[in-house]
Amino acid sequence: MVTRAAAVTREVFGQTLLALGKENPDIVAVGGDLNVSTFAYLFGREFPARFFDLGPAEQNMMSIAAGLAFSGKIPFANTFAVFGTGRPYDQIRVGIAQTGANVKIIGSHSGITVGEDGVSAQAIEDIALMCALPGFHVIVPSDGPETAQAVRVAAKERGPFYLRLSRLATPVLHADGSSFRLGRAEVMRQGLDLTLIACGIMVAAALEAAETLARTGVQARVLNVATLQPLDREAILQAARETGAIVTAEEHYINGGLGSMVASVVAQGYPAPVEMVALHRYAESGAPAQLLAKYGLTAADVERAARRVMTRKGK
Amino acid sequence: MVTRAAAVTREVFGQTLLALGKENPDIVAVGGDLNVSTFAYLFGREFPARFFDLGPAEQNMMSIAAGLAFSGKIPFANTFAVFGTGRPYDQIRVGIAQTGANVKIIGSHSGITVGEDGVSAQAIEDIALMCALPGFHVIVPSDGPETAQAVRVAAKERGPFYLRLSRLATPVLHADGSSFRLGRAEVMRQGLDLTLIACGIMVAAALEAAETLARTGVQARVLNVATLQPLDREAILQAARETGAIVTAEEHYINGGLGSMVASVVAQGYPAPVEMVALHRYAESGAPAQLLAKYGLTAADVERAARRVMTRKGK
Amino acid sequence: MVSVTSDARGAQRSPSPVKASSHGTPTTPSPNYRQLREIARAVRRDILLSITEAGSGHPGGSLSEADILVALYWCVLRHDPRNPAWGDRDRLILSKGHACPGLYTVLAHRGYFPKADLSTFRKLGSHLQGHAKMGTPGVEMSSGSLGQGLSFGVGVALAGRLDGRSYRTYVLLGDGECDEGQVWEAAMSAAHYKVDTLTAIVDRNRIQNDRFTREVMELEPLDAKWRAFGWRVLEIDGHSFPALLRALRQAQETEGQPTVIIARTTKGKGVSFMENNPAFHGRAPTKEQLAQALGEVGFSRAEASAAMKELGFPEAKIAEWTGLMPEG
Amino acid sequence: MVSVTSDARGAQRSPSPVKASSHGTPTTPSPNYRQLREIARAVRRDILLSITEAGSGHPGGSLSEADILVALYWCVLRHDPRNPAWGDRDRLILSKGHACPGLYTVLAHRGYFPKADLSTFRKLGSHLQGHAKMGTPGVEMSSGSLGQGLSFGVGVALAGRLDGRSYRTYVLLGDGECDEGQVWEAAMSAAHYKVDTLTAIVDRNRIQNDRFTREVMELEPLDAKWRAFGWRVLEIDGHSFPALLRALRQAQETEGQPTVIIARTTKGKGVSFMENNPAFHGRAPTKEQLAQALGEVGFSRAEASAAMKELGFPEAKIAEWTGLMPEG
Ligand SMILES: Cc1ncc(C[n+]2csc(CCOP(=O)(O)OP(=O)(O)O)c2C)c(N)n1
Ligand SMILES: Cc1ncc(C[n+]2csc(CCOP(=O)(O)OP(=O)(O)O)c2C)c(N)n1
Ligand SMILES: [Mg+2]
Ligand SMILES: [Mg+2]
Repeated sequence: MVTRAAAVTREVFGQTLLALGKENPDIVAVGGDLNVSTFAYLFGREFPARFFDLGPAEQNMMSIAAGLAFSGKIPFANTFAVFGTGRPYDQIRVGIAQTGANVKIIGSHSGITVGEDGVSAQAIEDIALMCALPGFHVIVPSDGPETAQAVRVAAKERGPFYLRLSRLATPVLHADGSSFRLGRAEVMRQGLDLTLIACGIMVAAALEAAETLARTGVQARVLNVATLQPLDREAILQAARETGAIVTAEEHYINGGLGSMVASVVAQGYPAPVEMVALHRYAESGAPAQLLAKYGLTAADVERAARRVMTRKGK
Repeated sequence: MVTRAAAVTREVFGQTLLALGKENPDIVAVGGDLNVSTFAYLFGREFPARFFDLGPAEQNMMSIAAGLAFSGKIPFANTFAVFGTGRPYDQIRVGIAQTGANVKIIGSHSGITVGEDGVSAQAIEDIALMCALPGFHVIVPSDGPETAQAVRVAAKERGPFYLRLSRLATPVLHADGSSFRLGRAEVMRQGLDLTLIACGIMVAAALEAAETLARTGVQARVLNVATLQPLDREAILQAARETGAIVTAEEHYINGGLGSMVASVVAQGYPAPVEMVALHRYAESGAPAQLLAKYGLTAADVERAARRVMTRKGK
Repeated sequence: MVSVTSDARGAQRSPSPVKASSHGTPTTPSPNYRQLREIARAVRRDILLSITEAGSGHPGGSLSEADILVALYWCVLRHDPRNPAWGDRDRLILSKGHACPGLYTVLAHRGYFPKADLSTFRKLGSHLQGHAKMGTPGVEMSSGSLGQGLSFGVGVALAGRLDGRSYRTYVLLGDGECDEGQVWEAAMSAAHYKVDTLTAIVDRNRIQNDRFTREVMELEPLDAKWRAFGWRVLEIDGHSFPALLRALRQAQETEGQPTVIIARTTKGKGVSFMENNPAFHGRAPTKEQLAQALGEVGFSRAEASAAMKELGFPEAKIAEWTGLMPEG
Repeated sequence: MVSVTSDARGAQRSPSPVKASSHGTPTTPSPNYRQLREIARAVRRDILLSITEAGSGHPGGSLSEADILVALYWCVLRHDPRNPAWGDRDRLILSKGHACPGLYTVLAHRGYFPKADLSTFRKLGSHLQGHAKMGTPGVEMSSGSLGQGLSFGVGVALAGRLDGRSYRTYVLLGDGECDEGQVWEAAMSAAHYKVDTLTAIVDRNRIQNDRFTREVMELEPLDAKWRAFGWRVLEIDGHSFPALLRALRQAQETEGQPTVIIARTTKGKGVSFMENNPAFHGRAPTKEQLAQALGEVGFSRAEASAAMKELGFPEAKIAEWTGLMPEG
């Protein structure tokens, strides 16, 4: 399924927003002086009257988005993931989550693969933050095509959405226009020995690990959990029941992310051994690939976790 | 262990801070125009020069606290839990968590028992937020004496602390000066049939549920997990191993709090059935007791969860 | 600009206030100043009643803002209580959401919902939440966390401009609230985008939660701050209807920039022991204090009883509470 | 006020700049203006080298702030590069943390750490993080998230007052950064607490991340904003050492209120294709662009080679990069 093609999810967002803007005049955008980086400038260039740059003033940006939403607009609020979640958190919580406002937050440059900019720019807690808001849709697409569809779904479905995007090009795992269904996990590869559950850039790593495992006779199911909230509990429980062992993989701190949500589901539904591939501390500046290696987020790390969980499975 | 006495944890904080202020001239306080409610005014009245009210400007408050800390002070930043976590989250993250600043954040009026003020004031996501910060000590005391000790420990140990306190008086469960050990869960009651793991106001509810269960012959262990980060993994795993069934109870949203952290520990260490007593949505205005009943956070809810987990335990 | 027809669709703004009933949706348009003062008196009464019944809440800032809200809802806003979602309505956004008893009372008096709801304030199941929340008819924004309303108002006003609608957006802020940096982010952006359909009103009662603003955080020169952020500034007596209506009209006529009205008010206005008293920022009166307060606002036992009845209080409580009032 | 002794403990502030070496810890105190310009030229060179080597980073705002930092670190701050934790040191807090190449270079030139570290900027394992982070000698605050530095500086200054220390606190802010409401929260509180040991310097280069400040978010009248927030305001040419030193001295002499120096600068200063060009806010030059830039800043091939050597570049790269420079 992994092809050689790659796409930058934030660029796909910008292009999709531009297309949506042509289809629906109610779509507007607010930004925080990072519109080139998020590719929202594509929309702003075409629809300057529907685009409001607020400068680095993220609290204002989110509350303005709420005001626009309750006046019939569909605002896409875009900035880096750190500045679109933690910085204006209370504004999101009271103004968007508690009201169910029709605001779509796009957080680009998430995770440690933001790389050289260093820790202040590396969002490793945004999944925890956004999944702590009841009713907020939290989506972490795994590639370009899935991003395009998620952006379209966010525009179409009412209510608050958070989309977590990446700085770098990521391998294309999906055919165009395929697959993304809100709240539904996707089986990327079948297998009955264990399940690798991943989101975002770690889906490709999980697929790679699954191939390596297959070479040693271990058949891993790979589940792409692009919707973190609401979570597809049934798919996770099915994985626990049918494969009896789970590895989670995410570009996020160990607390409050995919791993802990999967653990909650299985502990409440069908206890099974889980191993987690995630971050255990803040990273640092460096080339993304170096950081992934140093902080344990490679396909090899997923594979090692798979072997650990297999030894636990029997017991 | 439950006595008839009650104490307001935020008041105990205020008194302890006052006492600490007399012992250590480096202790200072910053506040956000809620110093009467947090009882920090007791310190401010005695040490006006060491007390800085910043008004409702919580971002400024947290970054000023960081500046004070890196100049040798031990600042206690105090306000309501919502305004001391989500509102200045990025300032806490970059300025305090990523630097390991010696700042102590006191969030009073946490949870839904803030009551009549309604959802904007009810912090039900603060544990998730603060536990998403690597290295942050997150403490949810269960009563007055434990609060007093936790405040003292926070003042003594270097590094960032978050203390989650309550608006209302809570039953006194501990003798003065006893028990609190940073990072260590406390067995409040022995039992081998299942374990009730709770924090904050839900510890008293768990103890009450344990008594009810005991009357029907079910012996529940009760674990008070006052330190949410770093978590006492060993005590939780021991509970899983020795009792084989766990109920978690917290005044917090279901995601990112005690339940999900306990589930992570057992799923990674010793899979066992877990039932969670927690919030599943935003609450509303109302008397605290009414809200606890309506939103499922009573001793009876813990007991019901215990019965559910017991039926699962066998399987 | 002054309009109180109940069908706001056909509403024209007429220059001078005439008359209205002080109860419910006005049957006759345009109250005069005396009538406005009467309305405000009734509003203060019901603020006090609802907070006392709730046993908690924020009387100080509700009483200080009362005249501002009465001026807006009876003379300035184009609105339709029977159709709160009317797309062309003028919007009043209460940013200082803790002072919702003022807003709720005004909305009930204008007929957005039954006055009897006022006695359910802060109770389980009531739509009158402790801090104003969307869903309640007439409430334009969820609040409770200070500093967010002006930004929200900028968004509302920008949407109106995009849609070619002529509605105006008003945002009522506390003075202590202006400590929040977000207020200045919003101010800067409103001037940048030349949002001249936006009017901010600062309830300058000189007290915040714990103490006086000059003690907690000095705001002066407040007018210079707004001016430097690109706003037209009008400073007035916030308890004077002529001054309020004049300033609100001037705001409507301002082009190319937003206007802020710094309304000098008295926190706890109308009740001697609440006036200028930080202690009553966020504390409900006892029933004894209520009785005294109602008397000071100028109500007799009989009038207070009638009002309590309208607010849905049970007979026993009416007798008990009004019984505490001085004779006559 | 001007002091460049390397042992800051005995430092006295003397009124006029004399002379210093442009390399490492100055061996002679008090450089004159010409020497300061030389130092700044070398700083610009090494900013360009380190960003080019990193392949990412923020040249525009590093070049615009260079003269400000040189004035501070060579003539104003009481500091001791051999003892960065000295309790009585003056503090420079870089709030616009993306412009850390400017700070790192100045710190290296003053001897806080080896110049060779500059070629490790943004690389795995380096202490020279992409945004300044505490732990690096001389770095007073972790940054990268705009708007937090002035508040931090208020805390540092308040602590100094409590301890009876005489150090001064300087905070360098971007102009786009002033869009953040937290800057105004900090400004208000600094005036409220009369923190006159605090000086803010705004690098007024009129460009933020994407575009010009007047396009993204109009800041003018910026001086009136600070004045209305209770600050003394000095507005100067931020590339003039006489103006910078005069203003910094005036700030030191101000009592009862904090001072802000609005330093008018040119973003990308010194490099024609970077000057006033938003594209170079956050983009590294190519090696060809570097070669041109080094020439424009006034370095010959030989000088550039020597500098690269000092920064620890390998011979091959030195030959390759300087080979792209014009002859002579
Ligand atoms: C973000 C935030 N911080 C703190 C509070 C707590 N609080 C509630 S009201 C208040 C004081 C507000 O003062 P002001 O704006 O002057 O209100 P008014 O005098 O009009 O009642 C504070 C600090 C809050 N509601 N929101
Ligand atoms: C809170 C926050 N929001 C957004 C950004 C992204 N960002 C980095 S630099 C920058 C522009 C800053 O402009 P300015 O302060 O003028 O910097 P200078 O021109 O001095 O480089 C922005 C928006 C950030 N670092 N922090
Ligand atoms: Mg006030
Ligand atoms: Mg700039």
